[in-house]
Order: sequence, then structure tokens, then C-alpha cells
Amino acid sequence: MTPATQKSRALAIAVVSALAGITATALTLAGALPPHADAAVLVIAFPAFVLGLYLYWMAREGEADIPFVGY
Amino acid sequence: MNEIGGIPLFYLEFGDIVAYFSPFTLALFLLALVFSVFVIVSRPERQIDIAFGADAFFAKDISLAELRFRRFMAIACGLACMGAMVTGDVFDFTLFVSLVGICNVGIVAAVKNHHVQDAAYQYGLVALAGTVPLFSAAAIVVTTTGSLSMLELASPGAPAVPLIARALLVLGVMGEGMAPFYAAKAEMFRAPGAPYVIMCSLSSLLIFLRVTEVVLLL
Amino acid sequence: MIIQKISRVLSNYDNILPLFAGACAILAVVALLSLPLPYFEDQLYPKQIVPGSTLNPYDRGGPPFTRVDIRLQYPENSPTAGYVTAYLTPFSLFLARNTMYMGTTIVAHPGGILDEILYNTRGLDTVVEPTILFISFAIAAYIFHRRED
Amino acid sequence: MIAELLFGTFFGLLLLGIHRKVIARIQRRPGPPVWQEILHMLKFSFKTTWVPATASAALFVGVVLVAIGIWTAALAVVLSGGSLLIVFAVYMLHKIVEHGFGLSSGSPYGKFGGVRSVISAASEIPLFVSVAGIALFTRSLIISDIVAYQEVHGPLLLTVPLAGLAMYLVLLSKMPFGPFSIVESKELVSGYKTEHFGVWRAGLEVCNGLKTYVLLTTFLLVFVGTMPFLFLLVGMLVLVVSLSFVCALCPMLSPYDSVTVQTIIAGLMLAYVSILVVVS
Repeated sequence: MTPATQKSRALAIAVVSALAGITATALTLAGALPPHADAAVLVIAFPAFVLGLYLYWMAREGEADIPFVGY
Repeated sequence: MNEIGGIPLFYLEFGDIVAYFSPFTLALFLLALVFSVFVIVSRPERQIDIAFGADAFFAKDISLAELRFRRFMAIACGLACMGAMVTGDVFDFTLFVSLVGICNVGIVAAVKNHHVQDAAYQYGLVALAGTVPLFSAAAIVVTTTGSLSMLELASPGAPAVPLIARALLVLGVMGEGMAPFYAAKAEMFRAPGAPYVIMCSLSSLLIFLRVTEVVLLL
Repeated sequence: MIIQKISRVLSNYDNILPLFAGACAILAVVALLSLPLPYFEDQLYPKQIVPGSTLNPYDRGGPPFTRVDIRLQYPENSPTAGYVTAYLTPFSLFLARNTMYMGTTIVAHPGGILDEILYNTRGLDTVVEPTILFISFAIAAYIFHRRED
Repeated sequence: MIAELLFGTFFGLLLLGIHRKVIARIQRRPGPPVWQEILHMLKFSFKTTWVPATASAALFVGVVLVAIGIWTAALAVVLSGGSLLIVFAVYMLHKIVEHGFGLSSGSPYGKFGGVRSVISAASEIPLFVSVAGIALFTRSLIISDIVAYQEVHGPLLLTVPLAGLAMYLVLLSKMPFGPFSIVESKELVSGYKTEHFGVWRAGLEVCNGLKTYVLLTTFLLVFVGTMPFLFLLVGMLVLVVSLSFVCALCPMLSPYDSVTVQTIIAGLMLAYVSILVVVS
């Protein structure tokens, strides 16, 4: 997998989970969803969002330096 | 004190044994499920050991046969945990707990390491001894109240469960899960194969959490 | 210091079994002291105690192969309690409801034959009990087998 | 709930930064700035990240997700006034996260951190004692019921002070640099966190912030009762500063001694609760 696809995949994870979380919270505030459903969505979406976002802005598009290969 | 872990969301009926999913038991059930999935999908790590007196290190690999057996045991342990988390029957709970104890021994019994096996042997003996208080607790509950259903016993007007039955139940779970006697468990943790040994610890924590609920509920 | 001495004892896993046995013994003494526990007459799973029987206390009472009254915690869950097919695993229930072949498979999977032998009402127990046995056999077999290589 | 989640993460990290700062000032060092832990979290998130060759990949990554997930769930329970038992279950299951972090990489340092976290399982037993003490008075473990009870009868901290103390010790054993934090002791490099670098470590920092926030909120809700939001934050700050004093002035115990001390405390608490049962 090239670095660019890794980066876009991480972005996709972050965006999808953020949208899911925001939708669930908005629906709960509007009264369409019970609060525990919102919590259930966030329990899955928040960790995925955090790691997805971080992996997205960590990932390099271009060629990296030669990595450390061990002793 | 009926809704100690929240109001049950739904009941699963196995004839006379009713499993109930309250927010508390459901959360524990899901956690056991998640870690069972980890056991199934993840390969064991390769533990690095440093050779003393030399500038060298080596990685321990787990053979395929050992991996298969330990994975089987860990999955069985996960299933037993899930059962113990949601069951609403005292005797069924004790059965699941003793299954957890046996599986824990099985997970580390396959490790080729004298130190770990010694610890596993001691632990196995304690798990064996732990079944005595466990089943005597269930026996006392059924003779003094005539029922084994936690939901019935928790409902107002049910005959009181004697304190000694609760104490025996807790002691039995401590024996199976080694709650304060963690020395042996820590030695067992030195075994390679992270997903599997984690299941040992997870199961004992889960049954300990559940027995708290059971004891407060009865 | 006393704490360090206690730590030294606790950290040695050879001492775990004596400690646990001690705890069991103490609790057993407490149990004995609290002994006249009340016997609740209205038992869910009734059992006759026949003092004169040679099988006492394992004598279940009653002549063999006649109807024994079964009492249930949740009668509404098991309308068929007391029948051999009172508890079916979800798979066998599916078979029984949708096909005509259940009768040929009832002894072919766990939960089927065990129902016939055991209590007729406590289905889940009958599955868990043999599972414990199977697991212990598996461990014993694995360890025995490994000794050879 | 998203707003609370993000606020909880950052405020928890800020509290951890204050914790470090106070410890440093007590020990007459300048110490890092109070927002250091937030910077840490951001810094790690930009670092190059991969999965070590020896690690059990699914567990190595999955445990980070579980770590954040369980504390998100705990926050949801606290906010909705659910069962206290679930919050404590999450607290205990955090231990599994520590094992997962430590053991999944194959590194000896991580492994020792994980093994120590197994040993220190005794730190949870005071928790159940305080649960029993609370249940004895409130006849319920639902947080909203406990809060309602305190509105009528006054703070539980005055009614069952020793149960409060047990819970305080539980908080203490999860604070970094404390007498019981043997899992991250410096002879193990960073204990169970050693091999989780880059993004994984940043995820762990998010979990730590959330954990601190949830635990302190729970303590205040359960033992002091409901209060305006600003007071809640001030209360958490006071609690953290007091914890920092304990952490700064007590040496770290050796692993098994730490367990013994915690076990003895648990035994004393058990005796206390049985006295309460007999009296009431």
C-alpha cells in the first residue's frame, strides 16, 4: 500500500466516524434517538476518529527517509 | 436494590435459566466479546529476551500446534466469561466460573517453560479448591431459599440469602480468578502469547466484577 | 519491616495454595458456627429424603419411570417442561420447527442427548457441565500428548 | 455529548499537567508548563508511526481503540447518571488495557510493566469496599440516586468518610508518579507504554486525559454531590493538587510492598464496612 492511499484511508476513517458521531449527537439532541444509542455510537466512533485523524496528519505523502532498521 | 447494574434491557430465556442483559452485564459481555475477537484475529507477539552477558537478544516463537491449542482454550475462556456475565442463575454462574478457572489453566498449560508451568500448577490447585466454596454457596442458596434465580431472589419478599452463602461465593470466585492471590497469576503472565494470557486476566476481572453484582443483588 | 515480610510470603506462588486453603478453612468454621440454617420448605426442585433407604441421601424417591412432578421458576418460558424435548438448542429448535428430521438428529449434537439424561428443565446447565468436562479432557489430552515429543 | 468528550480529554490532560507542575514545585524544581501533557499528546500524534515487527498487530492497535472506547463509555455513564458499578468496571478493565499495551509488543520492558499491572490488582479491592459502604446508605448504586440521596442527607463524604478515603486511594493508585504507580516506574523505561510510540501513544494520552476527568468527576459526584459546573472544575483542581502532594512526598513502594500495603488497606476497609453493617 502506498503512503498516499494509507493517508486517504486514515482520512476516510476519521471523516466517517466524525460524521457518525455528529449525526448521532444531533439526532439525540433533536430527540430522535435515545441517549444510550448516542453513547453506543460514540464509544465506537470516538476512538476511530482519534486514531484516524492522527494517522492522517502523521502520514507522509512523499518518500520517507531510510527508516531505522534495528541494531 | 433491584437495579444495581441498571434496568435489564432484555431477557434471554433458556427454559428455567434466564440470562439478562442489564447495562452492566451487557457492557461486560461486550468486552468479553471484543477480546474474544482479538484472540481469534491476532497472531501472538514474538517475545524478545535479552541474553545476559552478551550483546544479543532472541525472539521466542510459538509453534503452530501450541498456538492452536492455546487459541482454542482462550476462545473457550471467552465464551465461559460471556456466559458468566449474563446468566441469571446462581448455579449456572458457578458452573461458568469453574469453567473459566479450568480454561485459565489450559491457556498456560501448553507453554514450554518450567517456571510458568509451576505457577500454572499451583494456580490449577487453587482453582480446583475454589470449586468447593463455589458449589457449596450454590447449595446453601437453594436449600435456604428454594430458588436459584437471581432475579427472583432479588425481588422484594424473597427469602433472605444467608451471609455465609455470599461469603463462600466470593471466596470461590477469588479462588477461580485469583483476585488477591496474584503472585501465581503474575508468573503465568511471563508466558509469551499476549492475546491468550490477557484472556486469563480479563476473565478473572470480569467474574470478580460480576460476583460483586451478584452478591449485592441477592 | 513487617510489610516486607508479608510481601515476601505473598510473592511466592508456592504459598498461594496454603493461603487459600487457610481462607477456606476459616470460612468453613464460620459456616459451621452459623449452622442451623433454615431449610426452605417450598423448594423449586423438590427432593425426597428417605432416611431408611440404602441410597440415602442420593435416593431421588418415587418408583422409576413414572411421572415426577416438575416445578418451574418460569413456567411461561417452558410450556413443554417435563418432556424429553423440553429444552432444545436454538439450532435443533429451528430444525424441529421447519423440518421433519429433528427426530433423527436429536442425539447427534450436544444438548440433544444430554437433555434426555439430565433434568429436563435446566437446559443451559446440562450444556455447561459437560463443557467443563470436555475442556478438562482437552487439557489433559494435550499435556499427555505433548510429553511424547 | 461530543462537546463533553472533547472538553473532558483536554481538561483531564491539563489536570495531569498541573499534577506534574505541582509535584515539581514541591520538589523545588521549575517543572514543565501546565499544558505540557496536551503538547505531548499533539507531539506524539505527528510522529512517524508503524507497528513493531515482533508485535501482535491486531492487539497492539486494537487495545488503543479499547482504551479510548471504555473511558468514553464511562463518561457517558457518568453524564447520564447510570450505574456506578459500570464506572468501576471500566476502572478495573483499564488494567486489561495496561496488560494489552505491555504484552502485545514483545518488548521485555513492556512485559514487565504488564506483569506489574497484574500484580497490583489488589489496588481495586478498596473500590468494592467503598461501593459496599455507599450501597449501605443509599440503597442504590445508580449515580443519579446517589446524587439525589446527598441532596436530602448531605454529602456522603461526611456520612462515610472512610469509604471516601478508599476511593481516594483508588484515585491515587492511578495517578502517575504516586507511591503505587509501580507499572510506570522508571527502571522499566516507561513500563507498559514503552513500545507504543507515535500515534498509538497519542491515543493513550487521550485515554489518560479522559480517564482522569471521569474518575475525578465520579469522586466528586458520589461523595460531594451535584454542584455547578464551575465548582466541579474547581473541586477537581483541588483534588488533583492534594493528590500531587501525596505523590510528591511519598516514595514509590517496591512492587510487592505496594500490593501488600493496598491489601492491608483493603482489609481494614472491609472491617470498617462490616462494623457499619453491624451498627446499622
